Amino acid sequence: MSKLTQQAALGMHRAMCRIRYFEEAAAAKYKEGELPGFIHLSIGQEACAVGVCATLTPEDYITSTHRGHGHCLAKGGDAKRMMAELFAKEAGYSQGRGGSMHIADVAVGMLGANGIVGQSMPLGVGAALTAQVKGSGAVAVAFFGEGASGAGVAHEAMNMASLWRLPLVFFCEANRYAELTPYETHVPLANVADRAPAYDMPGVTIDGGDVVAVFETMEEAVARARAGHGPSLIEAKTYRWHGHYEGDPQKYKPEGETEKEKARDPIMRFEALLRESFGVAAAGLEAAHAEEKSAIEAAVAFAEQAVDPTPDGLTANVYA
Amino acid sequence: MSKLTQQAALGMHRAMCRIRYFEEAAAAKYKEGELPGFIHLSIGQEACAVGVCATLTPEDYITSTHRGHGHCLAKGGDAKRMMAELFAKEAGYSQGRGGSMHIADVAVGMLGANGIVGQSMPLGVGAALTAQVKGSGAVAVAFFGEGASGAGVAHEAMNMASLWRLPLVFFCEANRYAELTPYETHVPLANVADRAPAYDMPGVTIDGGDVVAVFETMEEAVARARAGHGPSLIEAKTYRWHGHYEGDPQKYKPEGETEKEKARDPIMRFEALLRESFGVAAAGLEAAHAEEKSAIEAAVAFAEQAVDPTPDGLTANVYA
Amino acid sequence: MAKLKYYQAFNRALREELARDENVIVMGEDVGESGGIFAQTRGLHAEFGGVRVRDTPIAENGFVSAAVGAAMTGLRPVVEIGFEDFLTCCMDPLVNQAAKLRFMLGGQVTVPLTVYTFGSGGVNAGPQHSQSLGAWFAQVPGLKVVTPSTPRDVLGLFKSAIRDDNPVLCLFAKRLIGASGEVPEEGEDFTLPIGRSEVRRTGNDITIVGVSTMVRAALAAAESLAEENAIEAEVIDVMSLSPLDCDTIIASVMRTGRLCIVHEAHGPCGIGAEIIARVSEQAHDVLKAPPWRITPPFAPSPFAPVLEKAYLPSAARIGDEIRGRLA
Amino acid sequence: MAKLKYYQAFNRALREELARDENVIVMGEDVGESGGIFAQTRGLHAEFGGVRVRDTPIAENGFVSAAVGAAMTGLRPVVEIGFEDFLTCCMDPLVNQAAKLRFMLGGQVTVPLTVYTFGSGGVNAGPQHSQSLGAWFAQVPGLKVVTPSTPRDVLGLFKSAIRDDNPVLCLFAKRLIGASGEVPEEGEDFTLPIGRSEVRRTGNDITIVGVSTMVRAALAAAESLAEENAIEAEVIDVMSLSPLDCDTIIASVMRTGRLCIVHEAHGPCGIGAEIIARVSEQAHDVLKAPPWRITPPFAPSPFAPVLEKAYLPSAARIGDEIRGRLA
Ligand SMILES: Cc1ncc(C[n+]2csc(CCOP(=O)(O)OP(=O)(O)O)c2C)c(N)n1
Ligand SMILES: Cc1ncc(C[n+]2csc(CCOP(=O)(O)OP(=O)(O)O)c2C)c(N)n1
Ligand SMILES: [Mg+2]
Ligand SMILES: [Mg+2]
Repeated sequence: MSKLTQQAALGMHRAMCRIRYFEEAAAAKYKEGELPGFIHLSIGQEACAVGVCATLTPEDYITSTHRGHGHCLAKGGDAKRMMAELFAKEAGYSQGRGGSMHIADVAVGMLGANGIVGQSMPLGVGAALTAQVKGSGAVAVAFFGEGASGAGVAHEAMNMASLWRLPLVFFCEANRYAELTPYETHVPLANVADRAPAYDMPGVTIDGGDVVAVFETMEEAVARARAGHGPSLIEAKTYRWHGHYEGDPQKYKPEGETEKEKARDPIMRFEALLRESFGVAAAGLEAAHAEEKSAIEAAVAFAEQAVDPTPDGLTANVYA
Repeated sequence: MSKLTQQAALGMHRAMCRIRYFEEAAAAKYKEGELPGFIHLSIGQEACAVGVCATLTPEDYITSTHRGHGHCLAKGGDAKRMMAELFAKEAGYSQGRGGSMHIADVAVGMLGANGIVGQSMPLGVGAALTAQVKGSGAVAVAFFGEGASGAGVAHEAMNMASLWRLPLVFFCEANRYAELTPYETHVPLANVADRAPAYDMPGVTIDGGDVVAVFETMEEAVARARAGHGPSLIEAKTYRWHGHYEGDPQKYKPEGETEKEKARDPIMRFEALLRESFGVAAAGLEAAHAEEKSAIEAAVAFAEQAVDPTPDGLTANVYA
Repeated sequence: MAKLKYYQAFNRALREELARDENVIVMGEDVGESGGIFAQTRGLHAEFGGVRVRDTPIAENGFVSAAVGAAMTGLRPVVEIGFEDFLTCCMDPLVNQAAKLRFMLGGQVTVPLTVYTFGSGGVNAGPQHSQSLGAWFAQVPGLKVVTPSTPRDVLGLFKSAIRDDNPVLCLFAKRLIGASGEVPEEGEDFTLPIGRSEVRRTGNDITIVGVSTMVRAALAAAESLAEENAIEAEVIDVMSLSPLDCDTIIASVMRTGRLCIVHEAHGPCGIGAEIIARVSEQAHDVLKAPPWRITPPFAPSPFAPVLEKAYLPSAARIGDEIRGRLA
Repeated sequence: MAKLKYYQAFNRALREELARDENVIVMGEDVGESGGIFAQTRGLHAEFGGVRVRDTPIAENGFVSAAVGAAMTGLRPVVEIGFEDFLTCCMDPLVNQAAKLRFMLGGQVTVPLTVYTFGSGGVNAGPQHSQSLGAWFAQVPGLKVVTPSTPRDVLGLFKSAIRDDNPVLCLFAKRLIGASGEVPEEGEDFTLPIGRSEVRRTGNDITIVGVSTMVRAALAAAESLAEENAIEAEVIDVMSLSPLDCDTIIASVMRTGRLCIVHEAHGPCGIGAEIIARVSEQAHDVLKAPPWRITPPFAPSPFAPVLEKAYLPSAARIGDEIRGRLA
């Protein structure tokens, strides 16, 4: 805990609230039929995105999955422009071309959510390669899921990163399901991180609901990467409260499972810690909630009133 | 050694000689310009092909790499039809359509050499899957190289085989090079087999020049597979005496390396053992050499006099 | 005649083939107990068990290649790739293995593999979940490719694909999953030949060839052309991209003298290009006017509904283009 | 003018671009110290070091995707895929990542990636090492595709590809690796525009469009047609499959009225189909006779030399087909 200042901790708490409110709003708007396409929410996994990104600078890179809202917000993305993207508006980060599944803010080092499971990992290798070739001192973090860990590119990426000692952290959010199937369908081991020795890199499995544990584990991996000692593999055991996509009936979840997990809400757990170990007053936490909530309401209002893209731009940005 | 009878050992010795003579003849004919295309020889690696296939029945399957002559001969392929295939003749196993890189005798369970590095592994998963679904009791062996171990499909195949407890053995011939680059370019570990724990399967690294070690290690893995206990990973440290392809100037090999390896010729090593531990007379071994050599000469003669395929068959076997 | 939805026809076809031949197995992500993301495999795991109806990890390259290996050794694997866009992840087993093994092993094996997937756009799924990539596979000898556009065609072509001794790619359309249509009664073993196009509407003024979802758009356009402009369009559903039945198209163009092809795939080197090329090669003189293609612009599929609507060819656009040329 | 072999022009182009821009890096199997299986990267590792000229493991999907990630963040990766057939192993990073990222991120990134490979047949390399798959990529918006057929074009197009801010696929021909040709002197910074076809021989009787290796065959056929039959063929080297310069072709067909396309790729949905489609769409009336394609039969490339010789279009076959139609 020594490494985490109160100020940093409060920033992390805010970020977790921001993600929660952002995604709750998205869920509500999706249900109302206001958001088109598919959306994949990370509610319940906020400690991962936030604990990871709190250890990074804006010059550092992250690559993300189809479940990328939290990653984008935690890396510093603007909720307004993100929400506008989910609403398919011209004011969105990608002018409504990409939507939720490709949410990105490259200016803050968030290189994009991606619809192809596994590709976040070699794309992260590429970002780390740039850092290495340019000697910029930046590091990259590649988020992925336990489902993605079965993809060939996961292996190729970890192998290359190790061979080339890249400044990279592979961060697995093992949220118990990949689409409609459980962990055991995808991984024949108790822990994805147990594969780290296969790449001669450190591997560790942590409680992904404990934002401080995520932060501290990441700090070590980032330091290692920055020092030129190569990649690490971190697996955070976490849980998605919602379905794979909004609208998913979630028949594959055992009864009561989600409720049990909700009782271990990572935000509540962090708040207990903030009160007990960081001496933060309950009122301060409530204020944070209120402010983040209203910021997200403003983002929704912004997105709702924003204009649609126009068909004359259909071929914009196909070529540079 | 208890498991290996003299008769079986002598058969293995023959098979090793057969492969050696077959490939020496192919090398000579290639040099003379009689063989078209590319050929990849496994001279020096005979103990792998032979030790593996000696533990299999004709109902068992093997899948192979671009370097597949030895595998095909060891599994029971006919040298005549193989040589005819290398000569691109209609009498070849594939009527001259595939050549060396796709050498196959499906009737004896050799499902084919393959030009795409890594694909032997998931193809082997498929053969093992057939055995499992049909309950036939057959096992499959997928040969691959240390270079192939970096391919995504290697991971996907080992992961699936483990998850599904398939009757399969992954057999890596780590022959120190992948094309023109050394082991270290491809694998960040001392041993490919050290990746077995990442798939919850047994893994072992053995001396691939010791045919008895290959045989005994395989016996265990095959027994495990047949018993329904799932796949294994075996890595045999071996060495290719020739270039990646015939004509390869081999500038990447340290001086004297090949010569040093030739002094540890797996055939000579096995012969010493046959004499010392199996009580085989030198004359018997010489006779075996003579017979195998002349069988290969006959195969070359057969191939040389065989007829070319005719262009009217260009579209044969595109569709069933 | 019974009525089924597109995904139900899919389910029935697969169930019938699983019941008919014990060598048929089903593999893919979420095809098992969960019954698939579109309910397409619902009930099959319960009926046929986990050995034959098998959830895979997310490893398209690996499990399609495994299916090829299984097909070579006696099974008839039916493999799901959830979205057509993910075919990019298993090109090698499809193109370098399944398509070529029989040829390159000199006929030593057959590869009775079926790979099916859900493609096309129209559901705001964005650039990586809306593609129509069938033309790639039409270019590859050794493969067959079908594009059923109605529940009846799903039933008939999917069953034929599973029985075919060659690798067949079945390209279903996400957007049609809930569409209803008439199919032969339960109990009837209904198949359709692969490699045959069908005339869906007759007319003498122009031939419109539609692919998958675009058959409906073409039919709607034809109705409005008939009503508003007295233009009678003949509409052909191409049904198989490979082998391509150009005879049916040419026979039609012989009468109409005019040809327009509509598909969701991009224009360059698409099936529309192929059809124009074959008609030009074989029946150049019967064309009374330049043939043309109606396709999306040369850009990825945009997420925004307002953009995707403008992006995809519509009945209105088809009608307008034809009116512009014929009226 | 200097004289260089095809692979030497390749090497010079890459060396010049590595020297010119420190963001250029080279990645691939055996591109490093060993200098490549065709000696194509010889000397580059020594000159520019292992950080910028990097051997990869055998992981095409992974390292092409890594190159995309590097391109998004400021490098200009040049990536080798040894044989064109292995493009099957990296379709996702090419098609779903490199081609789409700029569009789907709303212009937030550029992807200045060059992927090069050696394709085509003629060296008895068999079904999995002889393919020409360029049409697949011509169908994908966001990509560019070039097919240089001479050392000069290798030099000019490869350098342009590396400087292009878009992903460009350079399809080189194995068979031409040792072919010599004139190139601008060492020291001259020579580039050629991507997306322009060139007339290699003028003539008024028929337009032959050749792709890659087939340009030479077409030129040889044209000479024999001129000598033996007084038929003057115009020969166009298409040079870029995407963007495709159809204007040059149409301008030629306006004069000749006849069109024939020759390529090693399979016919269906190939670049020949696309050219016929565009000419039919845009200049149907100038065609005095049916256009046609000369391609291999619809079968994988056979290993046997006697078969491969019959399989690939030859100058003799081109000449005969044209004679049969024109004489
Ligand atoms: C290559 C590929 N295959 C399949 C899919 C469909 N798909 C989308 S998300 C998903 C599950 C991913 O699971 P995991 O990696 O655990 O991430 P999570 O959804 O749990 O966050 C699948 C199979 C895809 N998008 N890409
Ligand atoms: C997918 C793919 N990438 C690259 C190649 C080119 N290639 C052929 S053999 C080879 C090296 C394979 O090394 P290894 O697996 O160690 O087998 P070995 O040649 O040593 O027997 C490579 C890179 C290929 N055939 N397929
Ligand atoms: Mg998951
Ligand atoms: Mg090797």
